[in-house]
Amino acid sequence: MQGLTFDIAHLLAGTLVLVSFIELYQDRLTALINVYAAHAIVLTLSVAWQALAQHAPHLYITATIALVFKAAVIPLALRRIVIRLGIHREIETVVGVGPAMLIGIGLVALSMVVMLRVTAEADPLAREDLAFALSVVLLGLLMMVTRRNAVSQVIGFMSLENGLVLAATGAKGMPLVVEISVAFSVLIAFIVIGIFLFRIRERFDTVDIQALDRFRGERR
Amino acid sequence: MVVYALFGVLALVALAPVAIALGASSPATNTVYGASFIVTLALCVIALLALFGHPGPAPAVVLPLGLPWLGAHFRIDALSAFFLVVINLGGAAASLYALGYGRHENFPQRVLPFYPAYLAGMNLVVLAGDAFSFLVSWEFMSLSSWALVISHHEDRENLRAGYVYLLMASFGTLALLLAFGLLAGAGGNYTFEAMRAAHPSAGLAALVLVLALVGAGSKAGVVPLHAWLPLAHPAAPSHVSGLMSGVMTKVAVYGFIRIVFDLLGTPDWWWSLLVLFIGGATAVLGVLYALMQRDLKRVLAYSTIENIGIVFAALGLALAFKASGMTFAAALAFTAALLHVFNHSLFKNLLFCGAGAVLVATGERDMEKLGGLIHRMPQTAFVFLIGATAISALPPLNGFVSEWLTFQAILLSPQLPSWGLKLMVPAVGALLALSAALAGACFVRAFGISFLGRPRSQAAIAAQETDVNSLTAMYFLAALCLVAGILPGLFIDALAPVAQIGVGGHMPVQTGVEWLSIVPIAESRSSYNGLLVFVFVAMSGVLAAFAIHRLASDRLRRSAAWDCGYPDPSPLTQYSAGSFAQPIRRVFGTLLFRAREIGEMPPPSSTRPARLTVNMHDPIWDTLYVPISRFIDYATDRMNVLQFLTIRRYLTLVFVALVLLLLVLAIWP
Amino acid sequence: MALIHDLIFQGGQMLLVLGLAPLLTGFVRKVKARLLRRQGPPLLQPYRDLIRLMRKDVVLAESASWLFRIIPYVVFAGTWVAASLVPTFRSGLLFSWTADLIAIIALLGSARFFLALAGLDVGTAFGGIGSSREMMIASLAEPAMLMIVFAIALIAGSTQLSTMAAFMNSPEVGVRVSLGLGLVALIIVAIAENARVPVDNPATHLELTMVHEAMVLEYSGRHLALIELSSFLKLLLYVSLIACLFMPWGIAPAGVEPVLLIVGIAAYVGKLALSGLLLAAFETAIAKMRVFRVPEFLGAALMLALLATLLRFVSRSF
Amino acid sequence: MTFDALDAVLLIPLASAAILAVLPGYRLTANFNVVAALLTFLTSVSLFWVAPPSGTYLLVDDLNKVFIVLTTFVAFTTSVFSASYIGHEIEIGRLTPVSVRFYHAMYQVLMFAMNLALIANNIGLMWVAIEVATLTTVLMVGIYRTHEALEAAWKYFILGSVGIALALFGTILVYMAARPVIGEGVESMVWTVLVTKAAKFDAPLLNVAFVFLLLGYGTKVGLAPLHAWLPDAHAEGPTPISAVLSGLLLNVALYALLRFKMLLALNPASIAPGPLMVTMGLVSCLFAAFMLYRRRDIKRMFAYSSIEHMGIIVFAFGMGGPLANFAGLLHMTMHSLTKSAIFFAVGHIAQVKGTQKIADLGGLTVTHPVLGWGLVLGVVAIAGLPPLGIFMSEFLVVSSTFAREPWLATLLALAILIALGGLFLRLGSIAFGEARGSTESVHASYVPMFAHFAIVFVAGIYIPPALVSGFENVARLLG
Repeated sequence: MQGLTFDIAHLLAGTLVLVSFIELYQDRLTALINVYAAHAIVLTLSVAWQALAQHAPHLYITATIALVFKAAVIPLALRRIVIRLGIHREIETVVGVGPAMLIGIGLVALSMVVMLRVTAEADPLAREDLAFALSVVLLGLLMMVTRRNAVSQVIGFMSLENGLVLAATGAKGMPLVVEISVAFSVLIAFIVIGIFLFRIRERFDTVDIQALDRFRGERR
Repeated sequence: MVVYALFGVLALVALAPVAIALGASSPATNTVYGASFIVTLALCVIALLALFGHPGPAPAVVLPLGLPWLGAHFRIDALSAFFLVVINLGGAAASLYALGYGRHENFPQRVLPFYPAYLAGMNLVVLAGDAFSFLVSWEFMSLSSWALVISHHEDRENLRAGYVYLLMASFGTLALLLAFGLLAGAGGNYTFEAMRAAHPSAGLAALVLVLALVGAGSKAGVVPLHAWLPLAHPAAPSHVSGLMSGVMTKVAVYGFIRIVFDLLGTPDWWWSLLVLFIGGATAVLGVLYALMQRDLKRVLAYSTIENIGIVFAALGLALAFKASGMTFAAALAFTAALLHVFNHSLFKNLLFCGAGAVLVATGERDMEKLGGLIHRMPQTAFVFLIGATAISALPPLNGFVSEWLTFQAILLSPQLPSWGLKLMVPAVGALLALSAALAGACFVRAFGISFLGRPRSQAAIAAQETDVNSLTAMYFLAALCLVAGILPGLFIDALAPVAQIGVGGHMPVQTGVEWLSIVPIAESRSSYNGLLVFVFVAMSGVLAAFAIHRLASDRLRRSAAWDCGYPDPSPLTQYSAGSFAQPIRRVFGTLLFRAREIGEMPPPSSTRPARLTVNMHDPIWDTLYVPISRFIDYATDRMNVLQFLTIRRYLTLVFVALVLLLLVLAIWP
Repeated sequence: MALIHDLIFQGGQMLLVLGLAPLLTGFVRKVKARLLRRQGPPLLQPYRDLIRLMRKDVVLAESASWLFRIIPYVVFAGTWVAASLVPTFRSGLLFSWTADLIAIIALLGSARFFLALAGLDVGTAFGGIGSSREMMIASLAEPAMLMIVFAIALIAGSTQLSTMAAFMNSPEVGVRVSLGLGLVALIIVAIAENARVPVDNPATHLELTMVHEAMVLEYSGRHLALIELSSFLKLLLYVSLIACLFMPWGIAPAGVEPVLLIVGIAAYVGKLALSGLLLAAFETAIAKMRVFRVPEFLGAALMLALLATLLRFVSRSF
Repeated sequence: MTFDALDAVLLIPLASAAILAVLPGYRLTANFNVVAALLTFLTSVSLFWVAPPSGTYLLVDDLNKVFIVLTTFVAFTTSVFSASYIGHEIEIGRLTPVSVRFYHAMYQVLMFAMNLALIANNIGLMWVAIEVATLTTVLMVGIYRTHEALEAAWKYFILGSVGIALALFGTILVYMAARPVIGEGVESMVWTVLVTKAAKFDAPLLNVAFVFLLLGYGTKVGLAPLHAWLPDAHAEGPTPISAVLSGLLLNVALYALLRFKMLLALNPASIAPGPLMVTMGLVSCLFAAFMLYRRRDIKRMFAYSSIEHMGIIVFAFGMGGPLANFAGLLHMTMHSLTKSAIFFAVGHIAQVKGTQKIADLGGLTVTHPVLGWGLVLGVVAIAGLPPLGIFMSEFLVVSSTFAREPWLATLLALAILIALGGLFLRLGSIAFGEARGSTESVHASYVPMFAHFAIVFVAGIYIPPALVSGFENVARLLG
C-alpha cells in the first residue's frame, strides 16, 4: 500500500511538472489558459490523493478550492479579459521556447540536486514531493520572467503557487494549509481584478507590462 | 581640573540654545560672544594651571555617557593642557574680535548658535580620554564648523566649499575610526589607557600610523588631502576662519600626536620618512599655492597648509629620532613642532582678524581691488604687518624661533643611524628653507598689495579703521607674537612636560641661561637670543635716526612720486598681486601648475586692448579628486539604469538571485 | 675686566664694519674703473656721497606712508647688527651667541622683507618691478644660503660662527668636496644678494634691468643714504663671512695680545682687499644676464649647496 | 481564554479598524485613529512589566518586546503626524472623505497585521500576518489613484506576492524539517518548540528553507537586488505610509528573518547564515549609496537611504557576535525613529511646496526655518554624524568588524561615506541656497518629528542601562 501511495503521488507530482513544461511550451494565450486549467486539475488530483493518503479530510477543501477556483473561475475570467481587452493572442516571449525549455530542464535538475541532498530521514513521500514542488515553483517563476504578456505572467505566478500548494499538502499534517490556499486565492483574485481595474480606468491601453511601467518611477 | 574644564565646556554647549532663543535680536551677538570670551578665558586659565601644575598621571573623570559599558572618559594631561591653551587662547581672541566684527554680520542667527558649540567641540576633542568620545567630539567639531562655513549659503561657492569640507571631514573621521578599531582590537576596549597598554605588532603599528596620518592629516590640511581647506576656511566668517586655520588644524595635529606619539609607542624608523616627506612637500606646495592666489583670505588659508607642513616635518623628525632612540634630539624636534603650533595659532588668528577687518571696511577679499589701506586703517595695517613679519619667520618675532629650532634639530641628523634618514633629513631641510623664503615673498605680496601703494578701487578709498574690540584682540595677539619671539625660553620650558609625554624626554631648562637666550644643545653649538637681537636692532635704529636728525638734516618735502620721471596717476599702473607673483610663477609654476601665459595682441589697426591671460592647473585636484568624482559619476550613471527597469526585469533579478543561491547550496560541501 | 675688554672689542667691531663698508665699495669701484682704463672716482667717494645725501632734504612721494619713512632705519639697523656679529679680526665676540649664522641670515632676510615693502609702498610701477624681482631672487638665494650653512654646520657640528671659524682653522678640516661646492655656492649667493653683476648692476639706471635700484627708486636724502650704507654693509658682511669661513687664517683668538690683534686686523684688511679685487675683476669680465636667467643661476647655487650637504659624508666622513 | 495585553495589542487595532470603517468625518476619524494608536502603544509598553505567558499562537520575549514597543510607538507618532497631513490633503482635495475613511481603517489593519507578525508564535501565522500587511500597504500606496501611484502599487504588489510565495515555500520547508523531530501538527510550527529542538533538524532542508526565507522576507526588507518595489512605493504613497513602511514594515520583515537566523544558528550542521546576510547587506548598502546621487524625488531619495541602512543592519546581524548584534539592534531602532521623523518633515515640505521634486525645492532653512532645520537635523542623523544615535551604532559596527574582517569594514565605511556624499549633495540644494517655491507658513504638527529627534539625540550620548541590558540579552539570543 505504502509503495502504491508513493507511486501515485509521485506520478501526479511528476505530471504537474510535465504540465508546467507544457505551459512553458505554449505560444498562444487561449491555449495557455487551457493548459493552466489542466495544471489546476492535476493539482486537484494530487491534493485529493494526499488527503486520501494522509487521512486528512480538510485537504479535500483545498482540493475543491483548486478545482472550482483555479480550474474553472480563473481561466474563465482570464479568457474574458483576453476577449474584452482584445489582447492579441500570441505571447511575445523574451527567450525562445527552445532555450526556455532547456533552462527549465536545468532548473528541474537543480531542484532535484538540492532536494535530494536532504537526508532520507524526512519520509521519502515528502522528499520527492518537495523536489517536484520546487521544480514547479521554479518553472512558474521562469515563466513569469520569460513572458512579456501580463496574462501569461499571471498564469506563471499561479502555477508557481500551485507548486506551493503541492508542497504544503505534501507536508504531512501541516496545519493552516487550507487557510494558506484561501489566502493565495485571494491574492490571485486581487491580481486578476487589478488587471481589470487598470483596464476599466482606461489608464493602461494595453496590459503589456512594459506599458504598465512606462513611467518607471522617475522620468529620465 | 578636568571637572572645571568640563563645566566650562558645558557652559559653551548651553550657550548654543540660548543663541537660538535669542535669534537675530540685537543683544544676541554681544551675549554670545561676550559669554564665550569669558568662558574660553576661564578655560585658558584652567589649562595653564594644569600645564604648570603637578606633573604625573592625570586623574580621569568617567561620565555614564557614550558607550554604555565604557562610559565617557575625560582627563587633562600635559599634552591636552597645552592644546587647551592653544584652543582657548585663540577662542578668547576670536570671541573678543567678534564682539566688534559680529555686528556687521547679516544673518547672526546663522552663526551664533554654532560658534560656542564649535568651541566646545574643539575643547572636548582634547579632553576626551577614550576613542568613542574622541571621535564624537571630533566629528561634532567638524559638523559645527561645517554649519559655520555654509552660514552664507546664498553664495553657491560657500555651499560647495561646505560640501567638500564635510566629505573630507567624514573621510578623515572614518580613517581615524579604523585606526582606533585596530588599536582597540576585537575586544572593543576603547579607552586610551588600554590602547597604551596594548603593543601592536610592527605591521599593525605602521598601518595605524598611516591611518592616523590620513585621518588627522585630512583635517590638518596635509597635501594631498588639503583640497577642502582653501575652500572652507575663507568661506566662514573671518573670526571663524581664524579659528579654523589657527586652532582647528592644531586640534588635528593633537589627534596625530595623541595617536602616533602617545598611544602607538614607537613604530619603525622608516615610517618617519613618510611623515617627513609629506611634511616638506606640504610646506612648499602650500606656500606656492598661496603665492598664486588673489583672494586675501585664501592666501592665508594656503599659508596655513604651509605651516602645517612645517609642523608635520618637525614631527616626522621627532619620530625619526625617537625611533632611533635619540630621546634628546627627539625632544628638540618635538618642542619645535609644538612651539610652531603655538606660534602659528597666534599669528594666523591675527592675520585672519586683519583680513576680516579689511573685509568689513571694504567688502573686498580680492587683493586686486585693495591697496593703500595703510593710510585709511593704520592700526590694522600695523598689526597685520607684525603678523606678516612673524609668519615669514623673521627675527625677532616668534615665527623665527620655531623654525630656528627645527633647523637645529635637522642639524642633528648626522647622528641618525640609518642612511636613509641621514640623507633624507637635509633634503627636507632644503624644502623647509625654500618654503620659508617663499613665505617671505608671499607676505610681502599679501601686505604690500593690499595695504601699501595706492587704492585700486572706490571701496578701498572709502575704507574706515575698524572698531576697538577687534583692534584690542589683534593687538593682544600681536603682543603675544612679540613676547613669544623675544622670550622663547619661557615657552620652551613650559613645553617640557608635554615633550615628556610625547617622546619621553625634554630639552634642557632654558630659563637658567644668562641673558635669557636659548641654547638647545650647547652654547658652542648654537644659541639665539631674541631679546638682545630685538634690543640691538631697536637701539641701533633709534641711534641712527637720532644721530642723523641731529647732526645732518630732518627736513622733508612732499611731492609727486619720481618713478623715473613717468609717474602715472592711474592706480592701475601699480604692480598688482598677479604681476608681483609673475616671476615666481615663471620659476616654479610653469612646472608645478602647468601655468601658461597667453598674450593676445590686437591687429595693428584695431583699438582693442591687448590682454594677457594666465591659466593654471591644480595638479593634485586634477590627478586625485577629479578622477574620483568622475568614477562616482560613472558608477552612479551605470547603476541608475536599475531605477528604470520593467517589472519583468526586476523579477528576473529575483529569479537569478534565487537560482544562484540554490546553486550555492547545490555545490555546498 | 674681561667683560670691559669684550665690550670694547664688540663696540670696536661695530664701528670698524661701519667705517670700512664704504671704503670696500669705493675700492671695488676704483678697481673696476682702472680695469676699464678709466680714472674712476676717488677711493673715498662713497663717504662723500653719504654725507651729501644726509644733508639733503628728503623728497617724499605723496602716496608714501609712515612705513616708508621707518623702513630705512629698520633696514640699516638689521644689516648693521648682522654685520657686527660676524667675526672679522677677532673671534669670540661678546655677543656672538645672540645670533648664530642662521639668525644672521634671517636678520638680512628681514631687512630685505622691509625693503621690498618699501618698494611697493609708493605704488609705482618700478617699485613693484624691483620688489617682485628681489623677492624672486631671495626665494632662491635664501634657501641656497641656508643649505650652505647646513653643509658647513653639519661638518663643523655648529652654527655658531666663532666655533665654525675655529673648526675651519683646525687641521681636521682637510680638503672636502662638499666644502668646495659650498664655497662656489656661497659666492654665487653673495653676488646675487649684493646685486652685483651678472645678477644685477649696482651702477645701472636702465629701468628694465634694475632690481635693487628700482626698489629704492623713490628714496632720497638721508633715507637713500641709509639704504646705500646698508647695502655697503651687506657687501662687507658677505665678504667677511666668506673670509671667516674659508680664509679663517689670522683671526685673533679671544684675548688682548696686541700682536695677535694687529695681525688679525691686518689679515682682515688684506682679505677684504683681495676679495674686492677678485670681485671687481669678475664683474668686469662678465656681462649682466637677463632677469629670467637669474633663477637658473641661483638654482645652480641651490643644487650645489644641496649636493654639498649630501656629499658631506664622502672624504673623511663621520 | 483570559484576555491579556497580548490580545489587546491585536484586538484594539482590529476593533478600531472596524469602527473607523464606518465613522464619518475625517477630523473625528483622525483623532480616533490617534487615540487607538496611543492605546495600543500603552498596552504594548505594559508588556515590559507584565509579560503574559506565551501560548501556541502568541509569544512575547526580549526580542519581540523591543520590536513591538518600537512599532507601536512609531505607529502612534505617525498617526499624530498623519492627522495633520491628511487634513491638508483633504483641503487641497487630493483625497476624498471616502478614501480617507478607507485609509484610516487600513491604517489600523496594518497596525494589527504588524503586531500580529511580531508576536506570532507560529511561523505560519507570522507569514499570514506579513502577507496581510503587504496587501494593506499595497492598497494604501495606490490610494492617490494617479498613474504613478497605481504603477508603484502594481510593482509593489507583483514583487511582493512573489516574495511572499517564496517565503511560504521556506516556511513549509521549515515545517518539513521540524516534523520528523517534533511530530506532525501545529506543534512543529511553534517558535518556542522549534527553538528547543532546532539542533536536531535536518540541516540541508534547513539550508534550502533559509535561502527561500532570505529571498522572500528579504524582498520585504528591501535588500538589493530584491528592492525594486521600495523606492516607488515610498515615493508615490501618502507620506505617513512612507514613514510606516521605512520605519516599521521593513523592521517587521527583518524581525522574521532574524527569527529564522536564530533557528539556523542553533543548528550546527547547517550553513552559517552569516556570510549570506553579510554579502547581501554589503551589496544593498553600496548599491543604495550610489543610487542616492541621481535622485530627483526627495521621498525616493530617502527610500534609497532606507535600503542602505537596512543593508548596514543586515550586515551587522550577519557579522554576529554580541557587539555587532547590539549595534544592529541599536541601528534598527535609531533608523526607524530617524527615518520616520525625516518623512514627517518631508511630508510637510512636499505639502507646503506642492512638490517633491528636489529641483523645485530650495532654501528651506530660509523660507521655513523649523522644517528646514528639522530636515538638516534628520539628514545629519541619518548620515551617521554624531552626536546622534546612528553614529554610535555605525561606530560599533565598523570598528568591531575592522578587527575581524578589515576589508569588509573598509567597504562598509566606504559605502557610508558615499551615501553621506549623496545625501548632503541634495541637502545642500534643498535646505540651503536660494529659496524656491511658496513661502506661506505651514500648519504642521512638529511634535512627532522633534520627539523622535530628541530620542535619537539622547540615545546618541546616553543609553539608559535598562535598555542596554535588554539589548544585550537580545544580542545574546541572536548569537
